[in-house]
Amino acid sequence: MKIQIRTFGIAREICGGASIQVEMPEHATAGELKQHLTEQFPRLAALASFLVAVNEEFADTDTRIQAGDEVAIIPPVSGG
Amino acid sequence: MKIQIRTFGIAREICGGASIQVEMPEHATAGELKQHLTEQFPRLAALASFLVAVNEEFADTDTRIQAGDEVAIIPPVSGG
Amino acid sequence: MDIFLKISDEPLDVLFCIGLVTQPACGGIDVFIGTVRDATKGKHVLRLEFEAYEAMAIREMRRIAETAFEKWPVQALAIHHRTGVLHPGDIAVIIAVSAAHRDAAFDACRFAIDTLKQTVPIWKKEVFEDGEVWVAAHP
Amino acid sequence: MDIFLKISDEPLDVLFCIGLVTQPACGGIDVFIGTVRDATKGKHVLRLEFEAYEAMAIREMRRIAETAFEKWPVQALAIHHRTGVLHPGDIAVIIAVSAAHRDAAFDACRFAIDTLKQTVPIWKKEVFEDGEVWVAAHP
Repeated sequence: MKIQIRTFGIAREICGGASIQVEMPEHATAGELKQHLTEQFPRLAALASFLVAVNEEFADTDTRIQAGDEVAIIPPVSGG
Repeated sequence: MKIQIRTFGIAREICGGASIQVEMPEHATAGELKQHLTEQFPRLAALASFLVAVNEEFADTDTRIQAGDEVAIIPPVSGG
Repeated sequence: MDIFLKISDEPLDVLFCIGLVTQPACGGIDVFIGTVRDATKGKHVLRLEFEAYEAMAIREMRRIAETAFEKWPVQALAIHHRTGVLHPGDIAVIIAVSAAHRDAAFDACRFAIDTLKQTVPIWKKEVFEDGEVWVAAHP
Repeated sequence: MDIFLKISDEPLDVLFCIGLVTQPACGGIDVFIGTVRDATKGKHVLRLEFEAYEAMAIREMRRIAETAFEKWPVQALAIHHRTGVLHPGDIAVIIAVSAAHRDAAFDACRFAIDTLKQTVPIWKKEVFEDGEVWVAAHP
């Protein structure tokens, strides 16, 4: 399935756009997506951390992603 | 010596004026003044506490009072 | 060590206090605003009457500020206290503290209001429909 | 449970936030104001650029506020966060918390800013004369 992923902050710069599309197997987990992203964008691995959000919630490693979900890469936050 | 004493809050009401005069021996201490005041105004003894200030500083029991010092009765504070 | 102290029977100004402590190197400002509640222990409050032993109160406020500067890396501290007759909703006290980092601002602000309530010679009388009481006067 | 949340690229308004949380029964309001420092580790800051994942940031801010209401007897809580380009002295965030008694206001306000900095998807880039850096991005 194709997943549209929003990126923010340094992840937007690393991924080269505010939104990227990746191809993942059906029922892929957030953990598998993170691994895929790290391989495609090795500079993500150098971050202090990065998380995946699914439908505006932080996802656990085993959270399953459905086609059509709102998915985002969340690099270390620094608001305030 | 005559000591002029400023009073505030409930102490002003108990002593019946914003300023009272008491007669004390030379070199009297703040502790002796407190005792004198408590005898003259027994309702002061019913307060949660009261302190004497000499020259705008909280006085210890053995702080000596000189003629001309600025003396005040400080009932429990409740600012803020 | 920028310390701004005031006791006034005019309404207090929050933005003015914040302006006093704002500095280019400050990253966090903590502001405490003490307001007059409309009730105490379920009894409706008509008004509060504050009085201060002003000269001594300013000295004690300065002592609080200087202690805060000794204990925490704060940049500026303002304490403005109101006197006279206040009604529910009015501001009785404003404490504003700036620091490069927020922990110092929070710690110093809380220390300042906690200590002010213990040591600064200011008194308030609560006036209810059926009487009045000097706060904290009796055990 | 009065919660007021905003993410905006317009300047934030401290008095407006205080007004949002002011209630007749409140006796204390704690306000934290996060401002842009003119220097980080000795380097002059030209500007900060904030961006937010807005919908999720509002969700996380609501979670913080709801947790604060569970943990402390607070009356109202406002979190306003700025986005876009900010310069030294500008306000990046305002958190205002009202409560009947001050301890709850202080505790909840500090909890809110501490947690916001850990969980709310907002990012800032510091721009210096000789480069720029996404804050906290790298170990």
